[in-house]
Amino acid sequence: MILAMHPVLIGFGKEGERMTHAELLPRDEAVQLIDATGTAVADDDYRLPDSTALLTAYRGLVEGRRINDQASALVRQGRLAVYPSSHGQEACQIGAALALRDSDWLFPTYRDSVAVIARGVAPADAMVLLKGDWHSGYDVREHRVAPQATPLATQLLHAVGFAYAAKQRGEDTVVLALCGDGATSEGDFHEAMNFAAVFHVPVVFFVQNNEFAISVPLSRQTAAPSLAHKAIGYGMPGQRVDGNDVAAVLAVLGEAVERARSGGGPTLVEAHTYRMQAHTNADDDTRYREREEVQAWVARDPLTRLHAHLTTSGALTDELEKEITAGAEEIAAAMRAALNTDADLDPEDLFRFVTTERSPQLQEQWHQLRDEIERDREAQRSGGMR
Amino acid sequence: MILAMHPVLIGFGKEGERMTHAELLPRDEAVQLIDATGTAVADDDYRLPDSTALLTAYRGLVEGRRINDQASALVRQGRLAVYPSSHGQEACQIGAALALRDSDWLFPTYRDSVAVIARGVAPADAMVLLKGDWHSGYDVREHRVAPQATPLATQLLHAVGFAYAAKQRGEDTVVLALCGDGATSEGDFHEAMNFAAVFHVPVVFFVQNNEFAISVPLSRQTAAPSLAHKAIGYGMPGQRVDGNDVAAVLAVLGEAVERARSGGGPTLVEAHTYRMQAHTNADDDTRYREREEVQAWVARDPLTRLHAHLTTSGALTDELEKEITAGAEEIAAAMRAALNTDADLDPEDLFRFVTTERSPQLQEQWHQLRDEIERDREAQRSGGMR
Amino acid sequence: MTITHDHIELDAPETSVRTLSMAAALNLTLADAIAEDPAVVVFGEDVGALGGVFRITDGLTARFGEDRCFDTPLAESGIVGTAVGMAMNGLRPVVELQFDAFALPAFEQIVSHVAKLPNRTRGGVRMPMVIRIPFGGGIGGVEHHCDSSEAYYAHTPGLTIVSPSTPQDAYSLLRAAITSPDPVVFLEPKKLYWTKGEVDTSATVDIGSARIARDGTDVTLIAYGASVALALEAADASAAEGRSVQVVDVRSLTPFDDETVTNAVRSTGRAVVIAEAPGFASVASEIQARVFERCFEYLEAPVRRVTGFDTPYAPPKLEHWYLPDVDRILDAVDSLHWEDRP
Amino acid sequence: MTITHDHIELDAPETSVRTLSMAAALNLTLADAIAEDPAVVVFGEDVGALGGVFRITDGLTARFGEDRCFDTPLAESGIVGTAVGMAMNGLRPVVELQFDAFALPAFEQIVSHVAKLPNRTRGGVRMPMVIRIPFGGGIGGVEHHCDSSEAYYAHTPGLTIVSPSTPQDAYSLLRAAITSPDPVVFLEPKKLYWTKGEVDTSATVDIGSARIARDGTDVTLIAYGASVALALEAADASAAEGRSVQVVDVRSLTPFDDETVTNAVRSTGRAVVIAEAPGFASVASEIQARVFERCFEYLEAPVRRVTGFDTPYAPPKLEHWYLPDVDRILDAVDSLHWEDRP
Ligand SMILES: Cc1ncc(C[n+]2csc(CCOP(=O)(O)OP(=O)(O)O)c2C)c(N)n1
Ligand SMILES: Cc1ncc(C[n+]2csc(CCOP(=O)(O)OP(=O)(O)O)c2C)c(N)n1
Ligand SMILES: [Mg+2]
Ligand SMILES: [Mg+2]
Repeated sequence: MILAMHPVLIGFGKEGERMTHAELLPRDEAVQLIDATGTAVADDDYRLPDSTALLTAYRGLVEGRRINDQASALVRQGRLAVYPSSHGQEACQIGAALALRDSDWLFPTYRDSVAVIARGVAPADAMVLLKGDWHSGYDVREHRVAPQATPLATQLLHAVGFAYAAKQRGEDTVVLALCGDGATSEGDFHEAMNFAAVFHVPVVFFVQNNEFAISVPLSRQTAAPSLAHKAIGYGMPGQRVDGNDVAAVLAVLGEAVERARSGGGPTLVEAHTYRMQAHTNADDDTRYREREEVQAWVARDPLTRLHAHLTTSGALTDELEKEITAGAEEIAAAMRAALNTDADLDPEDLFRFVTTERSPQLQEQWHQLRDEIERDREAQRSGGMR
Repeated sequence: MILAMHPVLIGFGKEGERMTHAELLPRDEAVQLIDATGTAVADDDYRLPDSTALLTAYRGLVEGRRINDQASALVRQGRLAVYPSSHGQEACQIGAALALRDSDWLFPTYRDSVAVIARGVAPADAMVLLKGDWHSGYDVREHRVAPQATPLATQLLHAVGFAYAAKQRGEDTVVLALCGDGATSEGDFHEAMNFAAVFHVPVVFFVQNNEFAISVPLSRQTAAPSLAHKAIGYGMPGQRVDGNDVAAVLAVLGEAVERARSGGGPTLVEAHTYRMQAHTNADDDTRYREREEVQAWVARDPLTRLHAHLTTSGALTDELEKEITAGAEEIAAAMRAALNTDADLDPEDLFRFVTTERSPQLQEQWHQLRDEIERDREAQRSGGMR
Repeated sequence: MTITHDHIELDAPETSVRTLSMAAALNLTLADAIAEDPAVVVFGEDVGALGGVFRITDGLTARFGEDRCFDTPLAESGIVGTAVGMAMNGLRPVVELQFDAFALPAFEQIVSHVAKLPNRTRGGVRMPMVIRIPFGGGIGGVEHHCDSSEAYYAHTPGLTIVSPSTPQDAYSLLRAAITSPDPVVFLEPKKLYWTKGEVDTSATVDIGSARIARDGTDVTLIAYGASVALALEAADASAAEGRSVQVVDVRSLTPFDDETVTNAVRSTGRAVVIAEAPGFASVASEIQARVFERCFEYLEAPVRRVTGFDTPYAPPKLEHWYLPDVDRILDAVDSLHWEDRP
Repeated sequence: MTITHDHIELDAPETSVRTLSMAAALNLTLADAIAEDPAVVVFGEDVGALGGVFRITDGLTARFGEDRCFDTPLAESGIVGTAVGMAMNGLRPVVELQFDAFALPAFEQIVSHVAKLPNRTRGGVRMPMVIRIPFGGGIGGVEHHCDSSEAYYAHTPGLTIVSPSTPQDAYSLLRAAITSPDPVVFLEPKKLYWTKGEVDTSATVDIGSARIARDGTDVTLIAYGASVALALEAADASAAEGRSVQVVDVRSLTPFDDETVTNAVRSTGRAVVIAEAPGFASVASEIQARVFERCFEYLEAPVRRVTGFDTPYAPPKLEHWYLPDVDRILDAVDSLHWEDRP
């Protein structure tokens, strides 16, 4: 999963060193390495990832899109309770996963299932929350992926504390923390950025600015020139990237991750992208945005542009394309199979994990429930009422 | 109390207009109009207030210093429970009060008693909290001064909401919200700055950076180039000012207040100053800072420098100086007299203001207490025990 | 962003009684309050164009403009904190916090200011403010979307806490909450949003008054919010078994209507308190303790409670085990020493 | 900022029993825990050079270095939120929040994560973390410095809440809290910080166990934290009046030791619960309700409670009216139907 990348490292950010304004402020325009037509864009600071890396990313995008669309279908079929799709944001999702080493950690939100799966979590495990079987369904330590966070921005602080502990032990772990544009308005965003900068911990904050927080547009979240302009207020570098250009995401995140790894402290990266679907299936986005606005973003789709780029360069052959599509179909089929089976849920689980030892109060409550269940069963067996 | 000021207004900040980086970022050095020796410093953007204004400010500084020192003495005499002194920060206190019109509002903290008194609140009323008689002791509407806030940064949001309501009614009220350097780390600081900028309300945030939050030095609060650099992350202008130079404070706050009044939205102003005494009398600052550091700031005292400036310019005569000192002594004497009297406190007050109508629960509890009190009195009268 | 004091074109006068869902009743209340009092402002996350995730503010921005109903940045402490400032300056903010768990970032503002500013200023500053929170479970929501946090608020002096269980009370209680000079936490039982009932917009209800939702002589069920519907179901089921079950809808958690509740329990001698929240140090335990103290001589049996477990709220597929249900209530009723009965 | 795993030079081995104030006992516990377990980190506001506003962390940074005890930026959600991440990654954070009211900004992190992460992850992520809060009043503190907010935490499933009333328990309970794999809210009764007592550092105490602080046969006083001292005073005064008063120190609010409390009350047949916090929906009302339910057949009189009023905490000059005191406890005891006694 690790890309051979050659991020352009700038020699700043060592602990105690002051960076200049130019180093802390983001560019006026987001970094873009492949434009919407698939053409490479020259850049002074960031290098285009090589074609092997781009092909890996392309596979990720195709799988990610398939996962998104499969999950949305499963919601319609009643197999998932809810799905916040990252359709349109796959370049951010895959870029985030690929920017990290296996030993690094990801702190995702509810919208980041694709990134979670790209880190190696089985799709069905990633969907446990959304299916309603439990609050989280994967082994966070096996995959080094924190549980997907629902309360906005709270996970950013966890990421900072996690990185602090890693740094204290002298490990070279980097922590990538995800959040949305809306979440940047929360107090916890501020506190996390500040703690990260003051303690100079190896964290990269990656904001997927998809223009909306449910129905609320970015203009109601901030009056700043960009979200990345917040970085200087904490003394960390901020950067903006075209979030639908996976090459640029990889390059910018890659640089930030390497800086963090080499002791250069935290970075704030803002990706400009767009939420192509409603917030979740429960949402109705026709209430708050024009179809034309959504349509306009189709032309900037992260898959199309990379497809064009790789086809033109000859790196992506028909054969490879077919193989990738088939792989994605396999993932989707496995998801369907897994989610069409009802898990065998144990009510005692409600009491099992609250604390390490079960308190007498909880044991008493469980016994009460167990008795109820047994009486129910009895009643059902004997055909009685209650 | 209103100074005739001629702030240098820059033509930006209208609602919906984007400001440039140069406009949003603070200067690299704090604005200073009178240096530590009392010499005027030329400035391209900010004009030195005229001598009438400076004399008014000087009177304020002398009174403020006297109030601070009198209050500290009253703590030692056991007449006040606690006093967080603004000794050394009087230029900020007086600058804040004088930058406002009578109809404007001030949202102060526990450390801002001098600013509160400079707004017209009677010293004894301002001390009710610190004396322990009640949680706040003045009529907030009469003086347009919110209760002094203890939970850090929370009052900044109140200021924003207050300004929002004023703006909505088409009033030209400006709200000046005070906080310390430590408070900028709180989530509420962030949310207040952001709401203010998004709703473009007439608020000026005035951070007195006195280098410490109790024992914690600024370097542990932030890694930013300055606290004023946070402003750009919200899309509002930030400025830095020498907080021991009341002329500069008046000029910079004056500009920000006028911008707010004329529809130009919020500003963040950071004053560089120093807390000359311990956090409160209950604190022991020898545990966390060197005496030399404190001593070094004596040379930058806000009173000495303005005194030197006004004496040199001839504006401050011996006679006037005497009159000002006598006035300050009068205030101190009145404070002593007021605080040496014990207020007649009514235990029923505990129940009077919780809600507009007293609930049956509270009435029952009050009757219980009333009965206790009556039995106590009875017992005392009859010399019995309980 | 200036309030238009001109007359707002209201829809043609409507009859004052109609059948509405609780959600529609709440929407109507907000519209009526905005139309009537220029000081009322409704704001929060997604309450504008979207009309709120539960559509309670549907159409308000379109009808009354951005000045009267608007979206804020995504920050709950910011929402409540600015509401405090607005309330200090003549407005009557009615804010929506999207779910119980997402009200928590505002907890400091609520406890340290909303609840205490009037007391701090000896009544000089009042806090006429309503904090609306869709609360409770039973809708298959994922973690953080189904909590019942009334105990946090009810334990905080200075706050008024109400929760309706019928469309009528939704209308009348919310009107009363908006008119109140004190800060009110208004808990909307999500599970009942779509239940319908008659709403008389001219009917008023006093905050602080409980309601006898059903008469009965053998045992008193005490509930609020979504649990009232459950208690009524249990009462029906119990009637089938020959027991006459009284149901009290607490309605106002603070102030609490001791008189109605005490009289009810004294009349039956037996009581069960029902609530979804975890039971420990809860409103249910408070009611249980109060009833015990006030009805000690009248009780035939210990007062029981049926509450959520002292565990985090269950995931959707397990919530039917977590939530109080009719059987659990009937079990509690069965345990009330019926054999000792004269 | 790397942990030094070298052996730390400890002071010469000290005798295991000595007389200490509660503050000194807490300081000793922290030092012992840091010395023993390299995963323990102490942080918060002013805990470094200053040693905390109550000096509980005095000398720790000097002795163990910045890696083990350090100041953070001034942000309570930040403190608790980063502690969550540290606990996920092998550390045992012991954080100090300066006063009850200043713990409130961290409430979302505490309720939505500290309390729930282990459950969320089916035990995959544990939260070995202690949140220390100096709590309660009686020290003449101004507003926001004297609250008792245990109910907020006790109502939250997943948290363990303990509060010592003696230097010995301060030491032993804090040791147990730091060793616990679960998150513990450790409430330090400010009023008792300077009371002295013997501390045996080898003595252990189980979280979840109450303590009979005084034997007695006529009535049981149930208290925790600073109220235990008050209950003991009341018991003395009552003894002078010829009543034998038992005192139970709850010590562990959750889990709650029903067995000890129930047995105690059953043995006397009368009980009064004492706590400083406002009574409504409080830990006191919980205890009252539990005792009522479990001791119904044994009770000679209704269980009473003596708590703070349902008002914001009083200003310093009025706090003597607000706080439970010996007279108020004796009044409650007097009200327990003594005339009915056989
Ligand atoms: C603290 C908190 N408040 C409110 C919510 C409800 N909520 C869930 S997602 C969402 C919008 C988030 O927007 P953004 O951060 O931009 O992320 P996106 O959904 O666009 O990926 C809201 C308001 C929440 N989960 N947590
Ligand atoms: C939310 C909150 N947390 C902690 C405290 C305790 N406290 C009171 S003052 C203070 C330091 C504040 O420093 P700063 O903001 O720099 O203001 P200064 O006292 O220097 O004027 C602290 C930690 C508080 N009052 N509120
Ligand atoms: Mg978004
Ligand atoms: Mg300071």
